[in-house]
Amino acid sequence: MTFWLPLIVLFSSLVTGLIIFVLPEERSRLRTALNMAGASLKVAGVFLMAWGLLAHDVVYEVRFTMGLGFDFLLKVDLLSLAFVSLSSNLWFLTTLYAVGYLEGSPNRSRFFGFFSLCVTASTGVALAGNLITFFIFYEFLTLVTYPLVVHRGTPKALDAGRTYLWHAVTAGAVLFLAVVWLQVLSGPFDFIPGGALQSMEHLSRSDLTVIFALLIIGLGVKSALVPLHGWLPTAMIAPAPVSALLHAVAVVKAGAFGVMRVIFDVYGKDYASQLGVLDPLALVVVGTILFGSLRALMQEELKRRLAYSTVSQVSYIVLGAVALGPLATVGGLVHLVHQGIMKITLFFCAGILSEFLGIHRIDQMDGVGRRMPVTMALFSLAALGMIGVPPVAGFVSKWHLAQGGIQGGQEWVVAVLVVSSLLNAAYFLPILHACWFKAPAMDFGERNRQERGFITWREAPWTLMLPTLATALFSLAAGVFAGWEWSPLGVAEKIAAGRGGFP
Amino acid sequence: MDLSMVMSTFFLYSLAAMLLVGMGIYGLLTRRHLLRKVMALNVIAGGVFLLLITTAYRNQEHFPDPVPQAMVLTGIVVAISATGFALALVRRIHQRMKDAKTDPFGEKWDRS
Amino acid sequence: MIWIFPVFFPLLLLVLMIFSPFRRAVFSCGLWIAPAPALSLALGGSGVEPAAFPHLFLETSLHFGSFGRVFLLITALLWMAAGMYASSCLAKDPAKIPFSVFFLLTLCGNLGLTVAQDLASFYTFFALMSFAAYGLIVHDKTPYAFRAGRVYLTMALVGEVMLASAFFYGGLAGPGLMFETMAPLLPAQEKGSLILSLAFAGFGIKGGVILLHLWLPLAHPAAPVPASAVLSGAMIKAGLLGWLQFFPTESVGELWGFLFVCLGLLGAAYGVLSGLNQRDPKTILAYSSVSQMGLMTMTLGFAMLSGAPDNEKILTGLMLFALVHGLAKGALFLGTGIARTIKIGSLSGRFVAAGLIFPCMVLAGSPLTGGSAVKGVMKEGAAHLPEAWTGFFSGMLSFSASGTTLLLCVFLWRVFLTMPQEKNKGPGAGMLTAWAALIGLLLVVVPLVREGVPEAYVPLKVSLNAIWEGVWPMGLGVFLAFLLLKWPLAPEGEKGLDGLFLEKMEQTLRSMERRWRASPLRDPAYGRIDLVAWTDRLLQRPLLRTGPDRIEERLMHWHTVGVLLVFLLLGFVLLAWAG
Amino acid sequence: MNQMIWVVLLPFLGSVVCLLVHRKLVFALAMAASLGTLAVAAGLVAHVWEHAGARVELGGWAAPLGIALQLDGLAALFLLLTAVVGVLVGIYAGSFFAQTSELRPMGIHFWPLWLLLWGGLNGVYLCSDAFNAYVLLEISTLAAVGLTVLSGSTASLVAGLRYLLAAMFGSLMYLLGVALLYAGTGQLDFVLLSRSLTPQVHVVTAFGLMVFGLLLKSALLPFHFWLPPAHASAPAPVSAILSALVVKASFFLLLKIWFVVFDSLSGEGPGKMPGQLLGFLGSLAVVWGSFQAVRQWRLKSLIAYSTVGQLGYLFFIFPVLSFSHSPPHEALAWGGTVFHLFSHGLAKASLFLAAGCLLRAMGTDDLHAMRDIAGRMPVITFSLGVAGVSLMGLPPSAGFVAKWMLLRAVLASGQWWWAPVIVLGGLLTAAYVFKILAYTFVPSQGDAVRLQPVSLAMTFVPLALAMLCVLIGFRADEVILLLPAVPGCEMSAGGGGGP
Repeated sequence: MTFWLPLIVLFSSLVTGLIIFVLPEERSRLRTALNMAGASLKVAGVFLMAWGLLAHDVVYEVRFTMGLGFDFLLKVDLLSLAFVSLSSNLWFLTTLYAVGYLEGSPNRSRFFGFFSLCVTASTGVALAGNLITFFIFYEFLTLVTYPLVVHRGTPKALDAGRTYLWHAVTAGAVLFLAVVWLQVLSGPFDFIPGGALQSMEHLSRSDLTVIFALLIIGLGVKSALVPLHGWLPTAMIAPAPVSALLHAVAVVKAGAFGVMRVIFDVYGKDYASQLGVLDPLALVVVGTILFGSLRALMQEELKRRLAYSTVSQVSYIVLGAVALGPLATVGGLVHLVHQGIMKITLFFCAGILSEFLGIHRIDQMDGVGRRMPVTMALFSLAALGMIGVPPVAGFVSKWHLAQGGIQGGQEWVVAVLVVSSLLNAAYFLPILHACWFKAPAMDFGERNRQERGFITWREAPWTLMLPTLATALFSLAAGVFAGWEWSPLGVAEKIAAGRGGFP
Repeated sequence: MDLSMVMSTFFLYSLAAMLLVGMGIYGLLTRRHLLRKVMALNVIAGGVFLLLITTAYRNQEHFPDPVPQAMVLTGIVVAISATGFALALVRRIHQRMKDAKTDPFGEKWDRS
Repeated sequence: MIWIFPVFFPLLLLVLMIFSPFRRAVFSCGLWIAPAPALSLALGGSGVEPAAFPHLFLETSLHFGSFGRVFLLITALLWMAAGMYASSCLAKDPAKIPFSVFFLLTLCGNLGLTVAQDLASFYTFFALMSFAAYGLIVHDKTPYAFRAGRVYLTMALVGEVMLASAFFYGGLAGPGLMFETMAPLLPAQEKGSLILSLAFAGFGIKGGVILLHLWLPLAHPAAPVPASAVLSGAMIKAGLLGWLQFFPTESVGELWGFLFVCLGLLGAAYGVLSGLNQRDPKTILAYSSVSQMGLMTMTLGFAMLSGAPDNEKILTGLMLFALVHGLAKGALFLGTGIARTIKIGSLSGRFVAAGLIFPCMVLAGSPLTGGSAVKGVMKEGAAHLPEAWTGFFSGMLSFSASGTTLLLCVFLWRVFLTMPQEKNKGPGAGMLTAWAALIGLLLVVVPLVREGVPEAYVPLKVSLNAIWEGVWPMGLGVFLAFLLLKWPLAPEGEKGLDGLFLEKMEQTLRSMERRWRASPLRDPAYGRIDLVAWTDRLLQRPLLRTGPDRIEERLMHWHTVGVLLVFLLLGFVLLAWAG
Repeated sequence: MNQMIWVVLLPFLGSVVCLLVHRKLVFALAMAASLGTLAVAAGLVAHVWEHAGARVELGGWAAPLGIALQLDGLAALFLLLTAVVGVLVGIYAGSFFAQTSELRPMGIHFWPLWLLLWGGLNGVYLCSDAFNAYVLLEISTLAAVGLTVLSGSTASLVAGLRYLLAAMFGSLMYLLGVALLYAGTGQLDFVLLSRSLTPQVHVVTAFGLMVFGLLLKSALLPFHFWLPPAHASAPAPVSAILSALVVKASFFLLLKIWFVVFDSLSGEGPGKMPGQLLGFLGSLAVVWGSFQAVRQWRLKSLIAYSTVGQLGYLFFIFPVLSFSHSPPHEALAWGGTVFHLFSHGLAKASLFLAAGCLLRAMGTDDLHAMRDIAGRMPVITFSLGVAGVSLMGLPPSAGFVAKWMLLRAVLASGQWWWAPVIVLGGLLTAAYVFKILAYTFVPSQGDAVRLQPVSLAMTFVPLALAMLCVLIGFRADEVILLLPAVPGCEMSAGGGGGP
């Protein structure tokens, strides 16, 4: 079972995806059933794995030796478990959402097929036990996301796809170079909590520094570090479930997760800071956090604003990896999950608004809180969480990040967080103000409105509401019950315990 | 025959072979008429075969080595069939494009 | 559970409101029932064990601590009155449901922060209260309310992040996040003064410390009457509670005490002076709150100056002050609202006038009222102060009483002016009940305190001297008020210092925003490496558009290939030969 | 070990039979011959797997006079690749040439020529002396040109003639080199030759002539002038064969010449700089070929130029292995090159066959016309995508394994300057692959071409090839284990930097 379980988790979506490809377009019930079955199987598998790992210390490992130092290795540790449970659960919800969202639109087989492959890739990224396996899935992710980005096939979508691809493929090439170079220098190695390279004293520091830079460039594109973030806002053209998945789970997270793997498990935080590579990265991260927020402030389109917000927020995760204090590690790890659930809620809501009310721009959102109070309440919850208002999950991340910064003597972290929180508030609060307190400027497409000012409360169908509700409540619960042993925070503390410095 | 004779004969033959090859290459590269190109190729082939034949009596003093002769014979067969094929193609092209006797790609190739 | 339930009872009602049958019921009864469990906790919860919830948030722990009980009492009482008032006065308001939502949310935050004993949960409730109160402030949706809301929210946010930073540091100071273990360690911290400054400013924004008070005179009047009552009576105290929790009064040192005293005094004076120039009675009340909060700040400063354990009496007085001020301010706000519905000069108008004058007298500390009890305790506490300060403190108390009287006289005058000339529909029963209840409480506050907090009780000295001491400042205040009312006060369009300052700030912000919008950052392409654009630009170069085709065409020629072949072959052979 | 003869003879026999029998029987017989050849080739691979190499002397004549067949790991892999691609292309061709009345007569000529070509290729892989290699190479060239002009269109005739002339020229240069060597040593057998060579002028000249003759035939830049026209104008199955197999045959011979015959020259000493020259030309080819591919608007020319670019990768093995005699990264370099051969062969065949399907369905191979192909021909699009992924060298595919090994070999040999080329080539490849794919996603707006039906075999053969290309990526171990049987490639198993 220790061999098969990771494979089941990986293949549950791969097989689903491949079957869905060949299904004819009109078999939508069967497709939905397949999708949900695959997603449930994956969630169940992940839970089983979590149970085995946490309760019984079972080591799940799948290794294929392919010769010449080429090991295909899937290995479950706590870090991968955190990411894989995030992606599997959110996949489940997003699939449900997408079923409702895309009802009646063309090319659904293709869409869901690639959707499943996308999740397979992100599962693989999570479970990868060494750099080369990680790279395989990382690139696979690029490939299967492209069809989702260009799904609509409009010139804009194609342009966005091209931008995405250019960024991702170039980054992949750089990453490839770095991975191969590292392996040439050090020989094959697996991820080891605390750093695999630490024990190899024959490696030259300058080589390792250059390789680190290359690795970060390669991973930084997906995690949208400024100035490599250009693709992310452009890719907003994709359908809402895709944006949700891109921003919350699969793509940006894969990048951030990769950075964590590199810093924690390849170099090791201590060794990396000895090498002096963390400081330049920290500079980039700070730039990204502030720049992303500033740009978000200027966007008039809802999804673009959210996209820039992602640019800024994902760098919190990286911030957790570069700030020296052990609490920052916890903060970064926990933000991996928290940002995911909060951002996916926001995108779900944005999707509902655009799909049912035709709202794309922020100035169209006046008074929409009366038309869809539940949706907007969930949106508000997630937005407040993003700002860092307790008890929503975002505060917990910021708390730990800031304290980690103080612990490590890097008090600029606090300053960055403060400025960034203010900027977050500056771009989220006007939206909340508009949707709750302003008079509706448009009639939200309701033809037979009897009198002005009277707006009926009608929400989107349950397939759209249920996932949104679930993620929103989860982001609340993740904050409220943060002290629980198995909350994201609790798990993050456990993960960090293996990775340097945490008592 | 003394050695110097052999050497100089061998040298002469080789020189002639090289000359033929050189002429052939020059012709192949510069002549634009397709027929001339085919002929140039044959000239190269002639040069190569000459060199091969030459080797036949360079190593053995009393009787010639049979292997190069066999090789040349085979080579000639190959060359003939290739030439025949090439000529057939040239003829076909000539039929299709009455005015063009040259290699149309030499100037431009419609890659649109 | 006994701690969780009272705090989250308002949220429970909020959840009920999702179901439409309950919605109306929650509005009409729920609003004033919501603080009831909290009230019973405050009254009867003296012996309840502290509760720790390690799984909840960052190890939440709920208890009264040293001061929480009084604050919970103030909060519950005021919110109860306000809830009752609101369900009556807003019954016809189309936006009553949103009001109830924000009311209940704010209430939950306000109740929670009084019993939260750890940094994280305190911050949580504090933030919940701050953000939800925005909904109360902008309830009227007038441009004035929106502006007030904007100013409030901006300042509240700044306060929140300051507090957050202070808490980030504070959380690392002690072994846990509990105030009682953390606070005493703060002054010794390496960054102690930074932490304390951040906390001072952060809570100061809520508590209306001078210069940080700018939102207060805007927001309190902008909100509907019941909301103003809780804003001014209960929520403003959250800042005070925060200071009390965060600053170890026994060990923080004289410097901080002196700072508190100075800023408090300044605030007290400034509040009075600015309030004189206002027309809206609610604004005047808001300034009065600024002034009173200044007094409380000063008192806290004196408590720090004297140090433990001498400051016990002062702190008790401070608690009493907070309680009395809360009730009186609540009564005044509610009364202002009621006065608007009653014809001037009618019998009920007279009753209303009497009902307004009484809280005013209490605030001014007139003898035989709660106000004088406060003063009594404080003066007793002042005896423990260093010699120089004792007289100063007592003197300041008297002078402030004059100022308060002056301001409240102007307030009464302004209320009188706003009362309608015609007969009106009159106030609802709920409004009157709430108001009456508050006044009643004020009347019995002294015996109440004797029962509830015996150690804070100072027997009222019914001596001529004592009465004189209470009366002369008031008399001075009334006299000044008479002088002043001859003056053409507050001409139309006059803005006051705060208004000017705010306007200047807004102008600056607007011009910053304009400059910001013109900045290169606005360009979507700014600051990113756009590989696509680069390659496109590269490929659009004339050379690259035709060049490759020309080269490729060349390479298709036999003789090009031939020349290359010959040269490469020669080169190859030479290289191979030369090695 | 008489199978070795059969793997050459069977296609030749099949070719003759196909020429003679009634046209209705041609396909069945040709498929029989193909499958037979595949079976024999598989048997040979199994033999190499179990017993390493083998050598057969035909008619019992010893080396200098008789003809000998030499089977080693590399040859076995080439045989396998040829057979697999051959059988699948055969299945495709059976359906392809049955489509219309114009194509049917071509089909009759296709089979004899193709089997002849196949026999020639197998012969090249197995032959052990320089002259027979020439003859067999010529046979395959002639057959390949015959296939190129199969459609009889003017463009294909012109392209075919050019191909013929260039290939003949290359062969003659090679033969000239052979003649020079024979004059110096009196030997023809590869192994015997390698033992008797000393660095002399005529030997070095022969080295140059043979190498450049073969470069001409394997279309390394700047000698690619015959390839794009020929590959683009031939019918789809033919293009697939030409691109996937024929150019590889001369490359195979080049490997043998370089690493077996001239091993003493190309190893430690003199081969160092020529290796760099070849590597340089290879990197030029990678960049220029891929760049030209990006500029094309016709699917088939695009794929043809892609071949020019991809062939460049094969030539990195020369510089990488020429710095030292038996370097630790030898296994990597060989593995990478062989994997690239495989992945490119399979992927390119898949691409050309898929292009054939599109051409059939749309009537044109203009990229602009490919609206909504992803929706209407999902299998074809998928094959295009998967094959493209392998070309790009992205996981999961054999192409990725190839790039991975090549890059490692390059870095391990210390010649880091090839690494950017490998990376850049991947990017350019991505650019043209996604240029194709992007157009398939454009939704049709009513003006879309009505698609002609495409048969099932034609639809699924490209997919099969593409999937093979992915799957073989997981079997790197076996390939690497087969390789040590290559003479001149006695490597330490494992190699590289790793255990």
